[in-house]
Amino acid sequence: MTRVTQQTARIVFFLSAAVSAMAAALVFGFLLVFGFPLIGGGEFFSLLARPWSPGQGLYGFLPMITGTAAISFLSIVFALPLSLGTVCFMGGLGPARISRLVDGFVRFMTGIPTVIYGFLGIFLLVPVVRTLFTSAGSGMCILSASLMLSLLVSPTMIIFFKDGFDSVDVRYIQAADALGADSVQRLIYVILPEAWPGIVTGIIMGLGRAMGDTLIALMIAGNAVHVPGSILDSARTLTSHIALVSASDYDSLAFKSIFACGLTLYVLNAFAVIAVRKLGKKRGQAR
Amino acid sequence: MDKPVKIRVENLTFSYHQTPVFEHINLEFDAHAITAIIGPSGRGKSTFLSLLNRLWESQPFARMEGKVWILLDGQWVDIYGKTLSKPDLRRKVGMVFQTPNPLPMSIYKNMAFPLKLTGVADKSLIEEKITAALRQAFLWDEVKDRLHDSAFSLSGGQQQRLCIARALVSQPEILLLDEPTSSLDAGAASVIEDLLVRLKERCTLIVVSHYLDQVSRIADTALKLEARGFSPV
Amino acid sequence: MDKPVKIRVENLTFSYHQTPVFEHINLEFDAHAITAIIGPSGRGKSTFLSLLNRLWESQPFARMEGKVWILLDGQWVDIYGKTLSKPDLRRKVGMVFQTPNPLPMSIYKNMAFPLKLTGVADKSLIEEKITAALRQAFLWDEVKDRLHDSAFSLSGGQQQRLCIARALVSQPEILLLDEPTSSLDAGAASVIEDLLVRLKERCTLIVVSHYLDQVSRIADTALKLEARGFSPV
Amino acid sequence: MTIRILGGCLRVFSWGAVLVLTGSVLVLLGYLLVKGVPSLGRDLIFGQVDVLDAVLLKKRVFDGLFPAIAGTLSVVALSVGLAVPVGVCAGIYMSEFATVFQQRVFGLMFDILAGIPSIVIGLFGFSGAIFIHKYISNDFRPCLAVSVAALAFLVLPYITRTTQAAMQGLSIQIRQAALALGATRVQNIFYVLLPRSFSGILSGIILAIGRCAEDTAVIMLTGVVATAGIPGSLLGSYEALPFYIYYISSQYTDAAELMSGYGAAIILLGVCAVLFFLAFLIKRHLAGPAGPARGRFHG
Amino acid sequence: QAGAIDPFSGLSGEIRISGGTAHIPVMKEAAKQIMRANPEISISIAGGGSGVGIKQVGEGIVDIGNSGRAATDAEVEKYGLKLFKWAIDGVGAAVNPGNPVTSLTKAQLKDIYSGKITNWKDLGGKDAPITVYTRDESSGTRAVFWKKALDKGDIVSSANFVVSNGAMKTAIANDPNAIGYVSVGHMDASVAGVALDGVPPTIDTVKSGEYKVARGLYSNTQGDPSGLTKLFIAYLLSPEGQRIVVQKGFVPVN
Ligand SMILES: Nc1ncnc2c1ncn2[C@@H]1O[C@H](COP(=O)(O)OP(=O)(O)OP(=O)(O)O)[C@@H](O)[C@H]1O
Ligand SMILES: Nc1ncnc2c1ncn2[C@@H]1O[C@H](COP(=O)(O)OP(=O)(O)OP(=O)(O)O)[C@@H](O)[C@H]1O
Ligand SMILES: [Mg+2]
Ligand SMILES: [Mg+2]
Ligand SMILES: O=P([O-])([O-])[O-]
Repeated sequence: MTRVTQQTARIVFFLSAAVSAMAAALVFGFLLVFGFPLIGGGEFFSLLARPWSPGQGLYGFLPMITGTAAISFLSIVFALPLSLGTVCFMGGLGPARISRLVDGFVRFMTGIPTVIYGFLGIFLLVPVVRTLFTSAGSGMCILSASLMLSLLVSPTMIIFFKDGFDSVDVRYIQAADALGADSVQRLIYVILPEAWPGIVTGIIMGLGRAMGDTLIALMIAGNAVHVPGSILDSARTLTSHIALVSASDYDSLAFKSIFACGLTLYVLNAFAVIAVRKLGKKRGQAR
Repeated sequence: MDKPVKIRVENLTFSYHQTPVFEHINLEFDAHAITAIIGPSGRGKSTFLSLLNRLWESQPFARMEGKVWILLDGQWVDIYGKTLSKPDLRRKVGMVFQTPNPLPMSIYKNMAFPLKLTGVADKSLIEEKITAALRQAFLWDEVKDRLHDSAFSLSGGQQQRLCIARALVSQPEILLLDEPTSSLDAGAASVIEDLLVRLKERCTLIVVSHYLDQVSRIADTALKLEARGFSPV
Repeated sequence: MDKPVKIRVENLTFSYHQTPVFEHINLEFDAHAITAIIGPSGRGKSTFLSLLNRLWESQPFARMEGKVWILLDGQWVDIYGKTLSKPDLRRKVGMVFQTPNPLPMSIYKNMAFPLKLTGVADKSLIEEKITAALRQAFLWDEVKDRLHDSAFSLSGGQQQRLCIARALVSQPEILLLDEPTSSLDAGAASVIEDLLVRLKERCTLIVVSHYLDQVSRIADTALKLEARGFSPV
Repeated sequence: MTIRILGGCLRVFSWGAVLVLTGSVLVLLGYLLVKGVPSLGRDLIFGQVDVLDAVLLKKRVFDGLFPAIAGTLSVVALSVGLAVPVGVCAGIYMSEFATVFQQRVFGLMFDILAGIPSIVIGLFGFSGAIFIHKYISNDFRPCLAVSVAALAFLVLPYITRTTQAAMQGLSIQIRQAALALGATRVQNIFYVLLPRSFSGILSGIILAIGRCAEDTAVIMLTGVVATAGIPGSLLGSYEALPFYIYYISSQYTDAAELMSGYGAAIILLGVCAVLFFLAFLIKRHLAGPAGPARGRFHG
Repeated sequence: QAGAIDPFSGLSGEIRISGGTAHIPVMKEAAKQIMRANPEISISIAGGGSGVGIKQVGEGIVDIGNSGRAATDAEVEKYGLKLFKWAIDGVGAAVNPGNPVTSLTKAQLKDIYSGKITNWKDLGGKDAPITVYTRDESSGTRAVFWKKALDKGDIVSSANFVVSNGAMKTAIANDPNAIGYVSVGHMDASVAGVALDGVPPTIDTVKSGEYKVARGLYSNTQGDPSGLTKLFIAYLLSPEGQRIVVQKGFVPVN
């Protein structure tokens, strides 16, 4: 291979990386420019804390922020134990043969479309929730949405956890085995500490997936525009809000507000990413 | 001298993917003795050791038949039977690998690891045991000032001595060593040899080695691995 | 006999993270000779070899100063200069590692790999060269029926011979061997020793070894690594 | 001993987690199949049109899912085809060439991009289309091309990150082996590092394919419609299965339409399953004899 | 039959339609008739609501933007819209068929929507909380209902949102405690129309003018329509098109 092809390859790699990285900035730029009329007036932060009532010219999205927070947090609360348990099962606590089956099943789950969860949510879960909890009204509520969401985010988390587990060098596992570690000890002392970056990545990805999902909340959370008071209340997420309002007049303030919503999601996400990266790094150094 | 037997291998057959490595082996190993295993590369020396602590079981496509008995507390135990768990077995049958395999932690933590597994919590006890084992493996002087460095910053030979020291910490009754001096210089090798000889008091040792001179220096018995079986030397 | 010099090391200083390993070394290595490097574990033998093919550069926090010259086609080339690319250098300066490192592919592909790198496409030529190299490393008989098995299914010693054979394929002018017989039995080791001696015709060899008897058998010169420098033996 | 008790709890807990997770998904899918299988049939996909005529695009299918299936397949193929080369190259750069500083900055950008909700990417695609429509070409509208581009943005960071992680996970021995034989950095990448990390990269691509096939939020803002026929050009509207399911779930007018929704859900699931198994087979085939040892946690 | 679709024959091209969701059944049927006879023509239909239809046609993103309310003067002026009304429709409050409450006064309806009445037992029904459903601001159906049935009164913020007439109907059909409002043309046995001050929302009461919450269904174009778009609108207004209107449950204009 000549020096030229070397250089060319290198440049191609660099450009790809640069372009991909710029994509994040590009999205940010678009949101900023399109949402400028609302944000520019320094109103952005007051929007966060205000209700939504276009009739009175109020375009705050406090309801959507609380809705998003409630639904995504609750779904991680459901999904994290499920995912950790499952990955520990595959990491040596369960029989090898069943683990392999579970692994295949989980990978298959990543392929189950979110819209199918929404669809089944409407026809299977919502009626159940409605009958179990009379105060859930229609059954379209935070609880229904987070339950469905937890199934959506679990496989994502499990796969990243599992990648972390798999990246542990076989020789470490052999060393621990030869020293008489049982499967639990091997897991706790060798695999989990080594797999920590994978676990952090998994949680980022899971949370991102939960906050970023539109369809499940749109289809089964009810979309009411108010600050929810309980997990049995109907609620609207920022994402559903964008989906619902992207349909209004371009030049209306309501339409511009969805860019502010998008921006909020963007910033929330960026904060989460930075925070969790910091956390992972600290842990890495402590070892 | 008529030493009591410690390990008895009965009619053992082993294969990787259909290819047989051992066929119908019957062997006995004396207690408190060093048995050397020699033989050309690729005949199954490392594999044989892994049969004694069941470590081969993590290999796919490996198959074993036959029995291995070990005398523990005056009782003959079938190590492939139900009475003894694999972790317990491996604590009693220590192993040092052909290539050193420190865990991804500090030198200190590597040494404390076997103790942690058995739930020892007393800090001073841990330090005492670690120091003793490192001294025995002639590594103490080289690492005493950098116990909290990563074990990977050690050289190949230092890593191997670390692994020997680590195996000694849990005071195994049997110690399997796979070419324990292959990455050591002559000086370091001879102190390790001394160490092995001294360990006979406490352990039964099985050592894989290429060096006939080494074998003649330390081993009480030597077994040569021929195609699919052993012959005494 | 007054052999011409092949490698000249000038005022070389090397350190990992601030800790010096070598300081101001000056050395010469004879062409078509075997120079043995001996010394206690952890002194920097492996590190020294990596200075001759620039492989240390993939380590983080390593620093080098000084010059290394190699005589190629009658010309003294500064291997850290601009004239020679790293891949070219490494093709001329082959290396066999302390622990065998076959690539994750079949035995055949491992052997064909160096040829693939230089763009050799002629199938029969490839096979010829591979067979020759495997024969030279005394591995041919053991692997000829399983050339398309994964290289990882070989035993430790077989893997090491594979790595020697692989280094020979691209016909290097210099061959660096880091304890090349440490995982071989005495028989296999002595054939490798013979091989090394025969290779002198074509190559300049630098061999790290622990075994003084081996060194005395094969080496033309021996250098002992003391704290931060070499002394002749 | 506390570790024993902890171990027991952990074991029970892990069994429980597996049972709850797989159990609930199996119940859901079972319900879908029981309700939906009766609707499956030739008519569900092709309506009254002859299969061959439909597939050869001789006749249009109105009462079937054929246009939506074709739309979904095109959108997946195009967007993954766009994202994979760029993503893998970017991942290679990150793992093999990037300085520590670049790794930190680019890495942060990728994580951010990966976390951006798909609806926001959809909004971005939508506003981009509006922008082009207003300032560049009046004929440009949200369409297949916009969806494809937006979806590629969506999955790019997944591919980049998994490529990077897979390559960085390789040991120093593997990295140095080919270098010592005289490989250039680029040769080392293509001959050793990439093949060695292939299964890791492929798992990223599986994730990407899954996301493209199932994503509804992006496409609902960038050009998908309820009725459009087979996608004829990159600049036209198109139908897609996930959007159809969403649409039917909330606006079915009679039992027959609802049944077609169940049918579409089963087909989408089937499409995803086929994609999944295809990728799985490729992965297993390529992992070959030197592939990762199985059952390493079960010694 | 001297086909109203004859003018399309031999033509090719694309018509993009979006907007009002009340219109969709008619749009789909018309498109199907046209495309079946003329494979070279493709017609895409999207929803979104009336607001979206007006906006998108105004911006030139679609060729026809449907609305379930007349475009405002401001909208007409801003985009140069042309309005074509091809059916008359009503908007009726609706509940689940299992609900005994089938008639409400306007005051009761306003109280329900403003959140003053929250339990069906206050209206003579069973003891269960009322789930209020509404549409987003873009909906023409909502605009008409809000103006003519609620007299522009408040809509409680805890109301569930749905995105189309079809979705509203489905939601009500599935929720025993629901109340919502839906295009009269869409009403069928799956929901029960609620009589408002004694007048049930049916196609006949709308036609007779007795039921007051009525509106036209419009297709809007930017400027005078031309080409395929013109033919499509002509088709809707033709006898054949009007037959589809009747078939789908609306009042024809001709
Ligand atoms: N996992 C495996 N799968 C298939 N074959 C294997 C596996 N491990 C080892 N072998 C084969 O089994 C035989 C014995 O291997 P083993 O590692 O026990 O040899 P050894 O005697 O220790 O050799 P050396 O002295 O070179 O280390 C060899 O031929 C080797 O190729
Ligand atoms: N990457 C690294 N970072 C820091 N220190 C290192 C690194 N690699 C090696 N060292 C240290 O440098 C010294 C020389 O190591 P080297 O591997 O060259 O020793 P060696 O002479 O080959 O020993 P052995 O015979 O045991 O293989 C050792 O003290 C080792 O701990
Ligand atoms: Mg071996
Ligand atoms: Mg070394
Ligand atoms: O018909 P609408 O969707 O505008 O209510």
